[in-house]
Amino acid sequence: MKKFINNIDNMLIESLSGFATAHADIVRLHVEPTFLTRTQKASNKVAIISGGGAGHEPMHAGYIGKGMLDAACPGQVFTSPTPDQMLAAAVAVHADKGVLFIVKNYAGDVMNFEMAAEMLPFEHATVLTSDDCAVVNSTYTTGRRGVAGTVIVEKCVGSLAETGADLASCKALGDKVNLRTSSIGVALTSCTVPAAGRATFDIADTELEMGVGIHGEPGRKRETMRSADAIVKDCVDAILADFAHKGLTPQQDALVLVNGFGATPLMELYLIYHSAATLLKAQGVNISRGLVGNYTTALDMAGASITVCLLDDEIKQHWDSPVHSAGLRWGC
Amino acid sequence: MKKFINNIDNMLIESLSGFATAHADIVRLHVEPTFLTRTQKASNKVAIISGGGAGHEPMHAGYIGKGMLDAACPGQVFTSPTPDQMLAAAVAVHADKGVLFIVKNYAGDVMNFEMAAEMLPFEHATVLTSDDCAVVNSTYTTGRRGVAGTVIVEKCVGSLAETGADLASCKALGDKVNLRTSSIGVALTSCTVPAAGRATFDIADTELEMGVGIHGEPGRKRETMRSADAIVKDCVDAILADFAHKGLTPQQDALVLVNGFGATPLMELYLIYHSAATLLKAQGVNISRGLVGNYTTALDMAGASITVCLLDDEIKQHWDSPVHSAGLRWGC
Amino acid sequence: MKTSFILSASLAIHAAIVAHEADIESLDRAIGDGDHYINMKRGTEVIASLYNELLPLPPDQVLNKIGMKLLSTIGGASGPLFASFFMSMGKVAKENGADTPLEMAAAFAAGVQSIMQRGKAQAGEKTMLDVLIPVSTTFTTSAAAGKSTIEIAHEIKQVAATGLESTRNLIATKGRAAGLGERAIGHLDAGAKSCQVMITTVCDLMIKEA
Amino acid sequence: MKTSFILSASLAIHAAIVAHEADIESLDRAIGDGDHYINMKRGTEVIASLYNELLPLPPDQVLNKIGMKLLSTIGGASGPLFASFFMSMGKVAKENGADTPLEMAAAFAAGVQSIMQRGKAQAGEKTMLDVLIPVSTTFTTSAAAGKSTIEIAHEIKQVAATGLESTRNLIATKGRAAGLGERAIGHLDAGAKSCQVMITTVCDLMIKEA
Ligand SMILES: Nc1ncnc2c1ncn2[C@@H]1O[C@H](COP(=O)(O)OP(=O)(O)O)[C@@H](O)[C@H]1O
Ligand SMILES: Nc1ncnc2c1ncn2[C@@H]1O[C@H](COP(=O)(O)OP(=O)(O)O)[C@@H](O)[C@H]1O
Ligand SMILES: [Mg+2]
Ligand SMILES: [Mg+2]
Ligand SMILES: [Mg+2]
Ligand SMILES: [Mg+2]
Repeated sequence: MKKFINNIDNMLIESLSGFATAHADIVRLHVEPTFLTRTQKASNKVAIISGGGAGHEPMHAGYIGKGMLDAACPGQVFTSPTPDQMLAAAVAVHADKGVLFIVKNYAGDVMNFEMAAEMLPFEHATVLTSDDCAVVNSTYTTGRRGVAGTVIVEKCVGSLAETGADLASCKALGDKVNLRTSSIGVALTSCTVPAAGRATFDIADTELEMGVGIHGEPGRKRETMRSADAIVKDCVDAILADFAHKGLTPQQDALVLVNGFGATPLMELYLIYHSAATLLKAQGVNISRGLVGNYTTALDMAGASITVCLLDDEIKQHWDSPVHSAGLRWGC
Repeated sequence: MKKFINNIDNMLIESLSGFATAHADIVRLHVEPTFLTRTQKASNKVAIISGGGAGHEPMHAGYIGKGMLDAACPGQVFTSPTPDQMLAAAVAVHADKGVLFIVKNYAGDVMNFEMAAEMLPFEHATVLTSDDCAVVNSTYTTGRRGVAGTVIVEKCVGSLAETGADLASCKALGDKVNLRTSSIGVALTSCTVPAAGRATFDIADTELEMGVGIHGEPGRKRETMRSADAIVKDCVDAILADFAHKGLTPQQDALVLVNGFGATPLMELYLIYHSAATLLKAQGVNISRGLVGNYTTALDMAGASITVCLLDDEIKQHWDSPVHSAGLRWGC
Repeated sequence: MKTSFILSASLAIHAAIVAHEADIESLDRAIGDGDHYINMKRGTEVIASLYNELLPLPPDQVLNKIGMKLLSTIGGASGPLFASFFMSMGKVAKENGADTPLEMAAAFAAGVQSIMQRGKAQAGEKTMLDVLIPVSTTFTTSAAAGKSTIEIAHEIKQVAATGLESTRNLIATKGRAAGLGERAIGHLDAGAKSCQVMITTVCDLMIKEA
Repeated sequence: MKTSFILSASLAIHAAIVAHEADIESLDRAIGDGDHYINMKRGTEVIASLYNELLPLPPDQVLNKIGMKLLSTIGGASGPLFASFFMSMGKVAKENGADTPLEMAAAFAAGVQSIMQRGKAQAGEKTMLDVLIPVSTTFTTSAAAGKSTIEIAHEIKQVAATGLESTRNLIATKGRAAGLGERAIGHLDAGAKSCQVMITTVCDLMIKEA
């Protein structure tokens, strides 16, 4: 393992300190317990709080700021944060209209946010994101994983909250965006969890992991490496099948997000976007919004995910509205 | 080699097509010869054109847009573009106030832009960027390399050009920013040029390449891998020595850019920023601006560069001014 | 169950987890995300460090404080689960005491119950519960049968090992491995492994001290 | 020098470059950026493809068109340099012809001159010029001495090989390798290698056809 670190125990806090210094105009870092908030506390709005294990940068701290999150709670690498962080964050940013947790659907994140919610002295609700269509849903499983689509949920809910909308409306929009969003990821290499010091999985030069999770969890299937178009076609087919399964017709306006896992160059991500856009257009999907880059990473994994979000006027409005965070910025 | 590609010959154009589709509101792609321009041609300003080999994404096409470049000419991976591209780009964006080429100082880029300039039917000037302090300057060599500091030059010159400033002033600001900017890079792994199909250099798990170039050129010295703080200290010392060599005192306002080479996670880049900011502050440098991310990459190389730009009021004004490109956006 | 026993158990557990780093770590890497060992190490280390602070407290308060501390230390899926376990155990210990084998079995059962509630999980879902549930059952029935702590400890070690082994051929329906379907088969569950390690450690301590 | 000779030379050169992929590629990887072989392949391939288009044209126009095409095809440092070489050669060929060995040597010398101007470089800077300059000198003197094309071709092959070898122990002061200082020592220069390969190929063709 070769990384820019001093020692594994301080890695997270040193990185967060650098983040807070570099973006002092947007975010403030709090410690014991660890959480980040906007530099300027917002007033009279639903407080939007997210969090999750570290290693997905810029998610979530990178999405704190006007038009998006009020606070974020980073856990250890790939490990859910703890309820005390979520409580402290909620107390710090609560602004008289309740607290909305946006939580990626993993047992750990769900249970920790759940316990925080149970102790929360404010009105609260939770949006669980579960856009990963690689994991086939079933009543027997804990359900689908929340991946890069979470960025779209956080952007849209954050925008609605700025308008002073109430908790129920923010929760409803979050659930709607999540329902209309489907993602799937492909890994070409494993990531390396610093504390583990070795690759999470072994993969040959001739293989890829289809449906991989953003923690390097094995995916649907170990497959043979092939051309970008062939890989992307399988991803797009999986996403379209998922929409069909959800009873949603993809022949409408859509946002396409090609997300890098951390070690894949922009040149390849744009190539994937080209391939995906071509295939989706051929299927009658009208791509009116696009986003390409590293937005939900898995440490140093080489690979990418494709996310399609079916837009309606409300989602369009809240995606396009101004946002000023370290990871997403436009309109201001 | 494991990459998202279909075939090596189409890689660049497929990627550029994806880029142009994803950012259709900002850029337009032209072919035969290949170059990119703003979607909206600007009028009555100096036309700012840059270019260079591909593989440094988002540089340069990612910096096309209001407040920055008017056009960019991408070459093959790590290979300077050719004069016909530069001529066509100049003809497309020239807006009655002359053309300014911003060129990273490499023999190939210099000679190709030079030949284009000789054929140019308009008033023109060229800013050569040479911020890399890893290559010690000497009258015997072709001089220092242009690396990540080029982003700062393009941002500031682009901003000044929007004000209607004349060619001489734009060239003067570009030269000033370049003079006041110093960078050095470190590689933990090699990059892999797709057409070559194998790593440009071999490097052990116990080694790093200090002073590496953005094409995977060997740097100052092959050194042993060590802690982030130890690596960053050597980089900061090299930068401060360079300012001393240039007769510039670093005890003033500065912009610090921590740039990832493509495969290094944000978590590590922010950790490097934390380490660099701490060391620089201790030296009396007043860091009033910061930028952290992948802005001048070397394909899939793991590593990062640190850039310090000494600010004055003019540079501050043009760094802070609104910019709307795919790679840098604020204030609009 | 005395405070001194709980605390020496916590030290022994930390040592045992560290001693099993390789297996625990590789199991979560194989069908999880590779952090279970680090989470367990972080958690047990912090509890061990509370030794002097907890020594003066009664057992129920010690169990409760251990649960609260684990809740804010471990994170992940195992954090809230182990936290709930100890907090519920403490609650029952406070109400009914935890001195006789029967009382201890009842407190343990309450802990396991709280894990099932928090995790919305049953036996057979390839989780730590495949160790905890059978252990709890044995504990209760043998205690009811009036067996000695030593006998019970020996039985439980056996049951924990069998429970762990039972996770090998299960498809996971809870936790990260739930995404894997068939691919989870053949691997033991990491949380089940750490539970078996911890339970075995406590049993050995009981046998030694009895 | 007939058009037909230039064009069969261009085909032979393309084949020769491809045949030397491994050495050319590895040299630029060692002390450059690894793209020189790809650049040369791209350039020589395009020229080879112009065969029929150029066949009807006089030699000077063919040389000029080759130069222009290389300029818009190769890129990098070698592109403008080889382009200048052929364009200047074409210019001189047009003015003074390029039929006798002396005329050919003069055209070749003009080409090398233009590379030195464009690259602001001399001999001894660890570039292609360390092959081109001695070759040009030999070409001129031997032609002046009235030697036959065959004799000259044999001499030139030798000089090109020596020139290439001379780059091994030089510190580079031009091109990418200029950043390396001492570290460039021990490696041949990639551009010098491709020039040696191309010159050798043309010489063999001269010998064969004479
Ligand atoms: N719903 C659940 N019920 C019971 N145990 C669970 C549940 N989800 C996960 N676990 C246990 O937690 C273990 C994983 O813990 P850990 O790796 O620390 O957290 P994470 O899965 O968040 O990385 C699994 O091996 C499993 O035994
Ligand atoms: N200033 C120069 N004068 C003469 N030859 C040069 C000069 N700079 C570079 N070269 C030659 O160009 C070769 C490199 O060409 P190439 O790899 O195609 O371009 P780049 O260096 O831009 O990647 C070097 O090996 C050297 O022989
Ligand atoms: Mg985890
Ligand atoms: Mg090159
Ligand atoms: Mg885990
Ligand atoms: Mg080269």
